[in-house]
Amino acid sequence: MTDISVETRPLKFWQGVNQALVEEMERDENVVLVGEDVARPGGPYGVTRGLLDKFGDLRVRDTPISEAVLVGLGIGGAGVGLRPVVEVMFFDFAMIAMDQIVNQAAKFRYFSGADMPLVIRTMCGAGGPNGAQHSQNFEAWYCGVPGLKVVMPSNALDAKGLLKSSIRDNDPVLFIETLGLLTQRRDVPVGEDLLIPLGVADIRREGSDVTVVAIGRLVDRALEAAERLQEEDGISVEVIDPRTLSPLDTETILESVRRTGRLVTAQEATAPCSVGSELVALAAESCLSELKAAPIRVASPFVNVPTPLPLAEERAPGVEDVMSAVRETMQGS
Amino acid sequence: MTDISVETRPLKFWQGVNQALVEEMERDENVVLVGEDVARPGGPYGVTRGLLDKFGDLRVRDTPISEAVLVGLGIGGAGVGLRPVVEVMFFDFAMIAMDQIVNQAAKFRYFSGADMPLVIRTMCGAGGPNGAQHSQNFEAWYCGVPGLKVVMPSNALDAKGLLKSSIRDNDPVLFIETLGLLTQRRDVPVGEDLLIPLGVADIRREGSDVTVVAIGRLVDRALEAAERLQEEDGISVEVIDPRTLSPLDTETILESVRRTGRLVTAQEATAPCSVGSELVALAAESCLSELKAAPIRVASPFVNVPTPLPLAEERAPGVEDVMSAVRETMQGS
Amino acid sequence: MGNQQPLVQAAPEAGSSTPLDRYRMMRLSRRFEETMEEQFHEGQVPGPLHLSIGQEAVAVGGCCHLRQSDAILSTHRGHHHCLAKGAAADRLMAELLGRSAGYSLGRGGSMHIAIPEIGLLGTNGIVGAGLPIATGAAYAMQVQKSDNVTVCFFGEGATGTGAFGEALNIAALWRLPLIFVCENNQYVELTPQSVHIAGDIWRRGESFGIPGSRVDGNDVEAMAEAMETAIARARAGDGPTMIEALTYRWSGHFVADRAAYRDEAEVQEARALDPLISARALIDDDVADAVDSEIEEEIAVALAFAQQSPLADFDSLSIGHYAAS
Amino acid sequence: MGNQQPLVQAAPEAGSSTPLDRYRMMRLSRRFEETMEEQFHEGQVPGPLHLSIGQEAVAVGGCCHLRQSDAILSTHRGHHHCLAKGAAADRLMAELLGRSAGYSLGRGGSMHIAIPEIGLLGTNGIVGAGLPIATGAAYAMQVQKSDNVTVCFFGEGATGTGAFGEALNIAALWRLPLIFVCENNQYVELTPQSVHIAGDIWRRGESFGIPGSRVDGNDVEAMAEAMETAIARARAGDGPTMIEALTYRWSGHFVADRAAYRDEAEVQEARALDPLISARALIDDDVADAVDSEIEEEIAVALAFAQQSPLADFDSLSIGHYAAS
Ligand SMILES: Cc1ncc(C[n+]2csc(CCOP(=O)(O)OP(=O)(O)O)c2C)c(N)n1
Ligand SMILES: Cc1ncc(C[n+]2csc(CCOP(=O)(O)OP(=O)(O)O)c2C)c(N)n1
Ligand SMILES: [Mg+2]
Ligand SMILES: [Mg+2]
Repeated sequence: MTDISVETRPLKFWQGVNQALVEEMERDENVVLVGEDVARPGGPYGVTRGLLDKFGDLRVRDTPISEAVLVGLGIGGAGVGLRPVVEVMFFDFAMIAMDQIVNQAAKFRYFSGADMPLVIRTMCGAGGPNGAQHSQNFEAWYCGVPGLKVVMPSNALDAKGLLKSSIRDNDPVLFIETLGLLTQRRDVPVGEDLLIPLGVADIRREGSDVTVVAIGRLVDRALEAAERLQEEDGISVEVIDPRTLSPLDTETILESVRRTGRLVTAQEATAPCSVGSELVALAAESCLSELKAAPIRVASPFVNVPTPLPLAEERAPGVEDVMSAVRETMQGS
Repeated sequence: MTDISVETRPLKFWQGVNQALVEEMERDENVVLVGEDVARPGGPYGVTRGLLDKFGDLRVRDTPISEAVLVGLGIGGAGVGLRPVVEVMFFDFAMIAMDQIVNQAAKFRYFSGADMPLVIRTMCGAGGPNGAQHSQNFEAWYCGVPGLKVVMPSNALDAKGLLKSSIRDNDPVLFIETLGLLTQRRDVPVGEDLLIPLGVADIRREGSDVTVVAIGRLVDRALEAAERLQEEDGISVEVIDPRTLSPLDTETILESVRRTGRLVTAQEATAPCSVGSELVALAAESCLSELKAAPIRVASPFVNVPTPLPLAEERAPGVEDVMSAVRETMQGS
Repeated sequence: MGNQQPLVQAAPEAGSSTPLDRYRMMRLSRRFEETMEEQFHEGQVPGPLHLSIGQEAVAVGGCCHLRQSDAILSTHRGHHHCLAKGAAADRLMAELLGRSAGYSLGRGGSMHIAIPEIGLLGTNGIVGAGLPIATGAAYAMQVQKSDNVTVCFFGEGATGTGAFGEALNIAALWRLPLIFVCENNQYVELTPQSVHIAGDIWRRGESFGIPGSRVDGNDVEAMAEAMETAIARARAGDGPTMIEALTYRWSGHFVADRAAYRDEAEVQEARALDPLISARALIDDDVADAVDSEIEEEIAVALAFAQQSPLADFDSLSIGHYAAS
Repeated sequence: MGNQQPLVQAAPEAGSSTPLDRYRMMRLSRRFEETMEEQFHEGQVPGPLHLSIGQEAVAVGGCCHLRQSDAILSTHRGHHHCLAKGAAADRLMAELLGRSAGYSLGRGGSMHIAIPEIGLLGTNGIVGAGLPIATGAAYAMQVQKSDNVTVCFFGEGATGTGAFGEALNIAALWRLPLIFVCENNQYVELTPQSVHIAGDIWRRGESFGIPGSRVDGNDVEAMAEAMETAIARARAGDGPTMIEALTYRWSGHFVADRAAYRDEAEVQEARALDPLISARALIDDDVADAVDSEIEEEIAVALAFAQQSPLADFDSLSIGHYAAS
């Protein structure tokens, strides 16, 4: 739970990202931003607007459609002293650069002992009518890669604070933004160097009956579900956002599961071999005897993302899905 | 458990693959094989030796080092009537073709309603002194992809029977061979059109105390562990090899877990978001109340694969690791 | 799905195309897209819509000498390719409107059309992804010892992808019956091509031994002629050809993009070179007028067909991931 | 790890290299690899060993005019590049022998050497993977407004990868200080280059506006001269150059490959063009003899150093995945 006693201002998620970039680029001239449409157009969704004017076209640079070289720009750049931020437009496209991410960036320190201060920003999820090749959630893939950090903010505050920390981090960070959250709002402290540490989960809501571990777009939905379950059923739900998916803050998560004895995970990705699988597996391995009910994974069904937005939204898990999973765990024993 | 009452002959894993290719290419002239070093050299590890001579250089073709186009050869080929088998030399290199596998091959039927009879063969694991970029186990990534089938044989018999079925299958199949198993031997029926159905797990050994679900290289190790546990501790271990990782035969696996009440998973991949995670999550979700002990994932530690073979072998889980996990579940409650 | 019978067969007979056929197809494509644009603004298109208005000559000239058994690969901006290769306007419309009579049951939308039975191996949401697949189709034709050919359409932006170079090399090395058609419409999403491309695209094949040329992509006859040569070369087993077709993207990157990043004068200049004008000039006015009204009728029928089809529903999402077993 | 002080600094001062320096480095590389080959056959090399014997002139000519602050990217076959850029022979040997004094604590072996403090951004197990990284290093040098340059070494096989075309385009577009050195040793793993490459590699940059040339890669002076021009061009901000260096892979793909797929006559012919012979011809015999014995001494010291270092152990596997926090 983030305790905010200073002056705050509501901020949108995309603004959080934008401010983080501006602040870090002002602070350190080695920070650069490269990507398709990031400079002149200010980002396909306007996330990077204004940066070109502030920092010039060497430090903010539009690239051709060359995803492998794009990530390579970051690796080679970091190798000779920059702290590059690379934008891969959609998470789906990161596949094209996957060797660079997994086999090159993530292993550089292991081979050389040297820093690899690289941030790869990308956009995931079925938040637009973009269809089966532009809406996927592949965060789990990267959680199995030693040497890589995986960060997935669920709100404006974390987007800003985690991105700033990621840029200052000396390891390669895959920073996953969520299309469906770009206009999400949250209060952010004003005039503060907002740094949220990587690897630390956030207990967004305290509760005693069930632990819901939600990521990305499902965090706000889980919070809403928690409110409604409190009101409607008197169920006290704890909502945890890991924020960093690798390395995972298992301590905070498992402590909560032990306390409540019940676990629901919530994500936009499909279930097989996902972050939800990992969370449930960790709980089953570590605190089986404390579990009062079978854990439940709330996830998208194992089908492609359809193009029509209403269908895509229907496919993604919602507040109701989280609520019924929680209710089910309250019944189970 | 495969019941073999016909005449059998011991076969090596690589020979199983080779025979499957020969038999299917003889049976159907639409079956072709493309890949780096598959034709003249007969495969980097000799797996495809003899095929060029039998089938000529159009149907058995060496390609340049162009992994994306390599998989594209299979997709486009299947699109106009072939049944291509594409060899991606090492599983690690499949990353370079990942868009073609995940976004193209796997989604073709969803978009078009048409068949996509494509097999992508590749070689995984730390079975040679090849180091951090040639030894990885990424099977879990592909299990989250609707439209794709993922097959991972653990022995010569399955290699042959599953590959033949994969070639005749009308969906894209990622067929994962294991470097450390190339000379594994198992008896194979002679003179029979050996077809092992996809999607069906194999109970390799029956037992009543603990279910061990092992994949790839860990299956033989689990079998050995089971024998020794029976002898040394009197523990009765059931060993299941899913063989197909997607779609997974959850029925067979969960039935066994319900019966024994104990689950150990065993794989060469690292643990986070892996097939082991999925299996434990499924068990926890579906039969928590029947679990007598916390499940345990046996997996490689979360570190890169080192180049020196002795270290790589030390990193991969062995018979002893499976044995101690089983013993631990027998103690747990 | 794609294996149902097309309901309105709009494509001319392959191989025997005349200027009239070409004008007809260009007009169909134009009116198809204008209609879709209207539908979009009425909120009836539940997906992204990348219009090829102004680029019709490339697709029509690119496909008019193809057989049904020849293959093409298209892009995210591919309605004109689909129609020119023989996709049914009504089912295509249904797909764009998210209706269950669409080629992907209304779930795929405009970037995910694949109709293998007419040789359309896919529009694509991934820039450059058609290039490897085209290589595979051409390889298969070689294995099959047919004289079919494959045409790969791609934007100038796609020449920045790795797949492009890989495909050029293999196509040349194996003398594949593959024609690379770069549809250079001057823009790559939200930036001009100068942000993306060094040097000359039409010369990209040279060092591989692939002949290349630059064609006026607004002149359907020029395009058809260049294709005729390339197709003949490919059918004869003489290997690939590279054609860069210069044209212009009249609309924004997608319908909702107002393209404020470019000069209105530039757009006006390009519009004056409307490929339909020169195509129409080759046929009698009253014949053309008749074609125009036929097309209006076809479009109206197609739209009515699409609108009558039910919207794709949630249950349909689980269809077609795996072969029925 | 890589940030420790090198123990034997074998590289000549950058920028002031003479024929003697070049011969010295080639001889070091040759003897280094011969020694590693022996060690391999004695079972002391716990990883794959891809020898560059016969190709020394490419690396030495390629690096002799570089500064420490210039960057290079190497390949799976990269001992000669590492040494020529200033890697310490003893730590490199230790790495190949799997010893903890190695650059990656003996865990990485010969395909995974990266020593950023001397500008070596990596040998690589993935063919073509150095090309994107080289592009990044060259971009960074441009951002930093230094006049440093990046040299990317790659085999002719790597020209089949997508990364190659992507890198050419960006390098030309951005006028990056990047020199592409294709080390064409005629073989790509187990097949001749004719299985892999269409047309002319040295011309691959032409259509992007990148000047290219083909150089005798067995002639270190020719190589050094071509590089001097390319480096000057890059330092002046005039952009990339492509150099195809023709040479020959004396050994099999890796030490255990007997290369039965090629003619012994061909190998003998190539060996007659031993690059060390022409390099040695430029200096006095007795000077060369003295160098040779110095190198023997250096190699002996390096080997002793490596052998004294303990084998990498299991505990070391967990080191260096993340920054110490
Ligand atoms: C691999 C990949 N990278 C980026 C994108 C985002 N994107 C979609 S269309 C487009 C521009 C394509 O330009 P061009 O190839 O010229 O085709 P045009 O849109 O002009 O028809 C981009 C960058 C994508 N779809 N795929
Ligand atoms: C992406 C990728 N594909 C395939 C391989 C397997 N492989 C290793 S070396 C090699 C041949 C490389 O040939 P070339 O580039 O000419 O370099 P050389 O070995 O001749 O030095 C291949 C195919 C690989 N390491 N990476
Ligand atoms: Mg364009
Ligand atoms: Mg070579």
